[in-house]
Amino acid sequence: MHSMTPPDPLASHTVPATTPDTSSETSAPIAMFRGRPITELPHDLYIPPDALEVILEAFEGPLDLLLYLIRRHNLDILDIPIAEVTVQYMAYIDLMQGLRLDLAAEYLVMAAVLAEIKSRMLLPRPAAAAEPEVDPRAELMRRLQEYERYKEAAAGIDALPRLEREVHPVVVAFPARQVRRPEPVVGLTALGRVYVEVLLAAERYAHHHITREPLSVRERMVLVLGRLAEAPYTAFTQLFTVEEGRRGVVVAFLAILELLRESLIEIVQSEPQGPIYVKAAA
Amino acid sequence: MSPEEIKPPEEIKPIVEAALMVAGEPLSVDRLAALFGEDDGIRQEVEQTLAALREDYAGRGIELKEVAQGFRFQARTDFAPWLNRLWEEKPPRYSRALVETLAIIAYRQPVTRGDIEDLRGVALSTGMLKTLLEREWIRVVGHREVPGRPAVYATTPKFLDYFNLKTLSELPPLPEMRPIEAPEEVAPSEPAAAQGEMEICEVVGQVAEG
Amino acid sequence: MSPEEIKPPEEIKPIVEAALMVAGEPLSVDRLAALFGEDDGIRQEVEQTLAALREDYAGRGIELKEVAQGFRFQARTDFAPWLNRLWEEKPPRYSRALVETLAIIAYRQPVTRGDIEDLRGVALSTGMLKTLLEREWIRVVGHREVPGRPAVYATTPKFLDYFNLKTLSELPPLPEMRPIEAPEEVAPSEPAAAQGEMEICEVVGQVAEG
Repeated sequence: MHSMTPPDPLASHTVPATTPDTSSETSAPIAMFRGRPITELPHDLYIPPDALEVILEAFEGPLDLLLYLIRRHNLDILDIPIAEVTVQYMAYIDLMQGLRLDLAAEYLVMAAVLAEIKSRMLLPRPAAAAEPEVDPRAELMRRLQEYERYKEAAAGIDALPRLEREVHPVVVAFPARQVRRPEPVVGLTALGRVYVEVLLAAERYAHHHITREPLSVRERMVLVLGRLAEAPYTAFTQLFTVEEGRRGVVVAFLAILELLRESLIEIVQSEPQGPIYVKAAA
Repeated sequence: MSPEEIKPPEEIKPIVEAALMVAGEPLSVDRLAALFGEDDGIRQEVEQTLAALREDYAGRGIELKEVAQGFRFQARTDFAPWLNRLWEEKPPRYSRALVETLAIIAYRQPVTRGDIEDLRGVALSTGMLKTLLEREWIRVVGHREVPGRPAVYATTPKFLDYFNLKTLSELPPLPEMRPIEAPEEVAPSEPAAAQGEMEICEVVGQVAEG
Repeated sequence: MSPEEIKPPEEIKPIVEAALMVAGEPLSVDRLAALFGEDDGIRQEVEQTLAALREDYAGRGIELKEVAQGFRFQARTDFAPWLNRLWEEKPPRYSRALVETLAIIAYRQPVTRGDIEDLRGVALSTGMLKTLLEREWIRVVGHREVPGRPAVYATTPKFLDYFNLKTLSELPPLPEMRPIEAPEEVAPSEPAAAQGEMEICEVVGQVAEG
């Protein structure tokens, strides 16, 4: 696609195709359809309508179609016979519409552009104006040329060796591989800060007071629950440790009361004045 | 150049080598031979090539190994300490919601899911407690005797270990919020302690009766 | 054995070799050097090692290639006809519209969607840029300060890696634009025009009948 052979809209997909031979428009197949070669679009060969559809859909837009027409007839992109190209272009548009192809609006816009250029070129030039007038085709020719550059560049990129096609990277096994996924980290100071923020937010929005028991009580609550998990039916007195002194006993007792209040434990006394037992809420 | 064209042994070696390197899985002799067409003699050539490659790579960073499904190149296991560094990740961060949940459990334990939700004002997403349970930072220590019998969560010794604490009381003290109630002033003054004790005795009495 | 222990050049070579082969993606000199610790001299050693490895593999089935994101070993591209037999799936093909869009972004970056549409003369189908973004071949590098603030696209190193390139300058040169000359007299060759018109009318007739 780098050479001067006419770019073929069918070259890179859908239909295996060879480049249309513009010098002898008779024999070179431009496409294979169900194993049968399809030669030039016009002429007398019968083209199955669905194959034609494939061909027409292959155009990437009005510029692509125009380029195809220009190259197929060996015309100079810098000196386009507008009248001729316009007629051909309109014929293709009619064809696409006849096949009810999803015709992009840009195709119709281009038709209007071509018609306008054609009419401007037919106007007689004012003899008085000596300075050369701007060629009405200039903008279109610039766009066509620009588009053709990138169309060729795309073909160049498509031809580069690439992964999955020509380039196969080496991947050898590594049996000793260990996936070490570090656990997320949490900072200790963040914990306290975040808790206070939660409390402040809760006060602000929920309008209920958050009482803060001393942490030792809460810790003891967990301890008691742990004891009850091991021995589900524990004597009340066994939950106290005399060695902890008075403060320890108070903390333990507050913890038990709090557990009771939160329905986490039950206190059982089977007979009046009998021993009191504590068990985890069943 | 069509694949069918070449056959001589001095030609298949680099292709066999490349195939083993890019396949991403072990290749059997049959599969390697199939790369070169249907020729009967090719299996033997492939086998000779494999032997030659094994020698070529002696002392290099990778070696040719035969495993159940065929042959593969693999990195030498004694390089593992260096090679594993290729995939070392930065430790991820927990979401704000998760840290809040952990903080609430740490400072207010034992708590239910409902307690946490009340405090944060939003529902806990399902994975949150699961993540903390899997990390073994929290555990279920009981169930509250209310409808639904919700699980009650507390922190674990592993949580303390992670934060290098001996007991929960070593958690950073909370900065004073504005005083909520008057009785905050339970200073270690003896009379107050005595008072507390009194109250408790009363309560014990009530409990015993109840 | 801790990774910090060994340093001498005759030791890092097999490790660098193995690392390049197991990584599954190109490795930069920095990433390779990081395998051996923070030593300043190690970068240079790695570079020497890469040069040595390139020579070691001359004439073998694989070669050391430098692409945008670093170095990778890859099979020699002329073996592709054989190697492709390893996989049943055919390599993916990309539509002409997609490759044209990619080419415009590659050669004219940074560009907006509007720039691409102007150049191709047709609107981009909705999925096109998304496909390229998902493949990580292009990315948004900014927004143009015009009404609507359209996104501006450029290619990525991953795009270069995919197409076996180290830098954008290795892309095939963009075809030159011939200067548009002063307007010549329009000389429409009447017969040709008539012929073209005729031909197409015939086809239209056939299609209508068919």
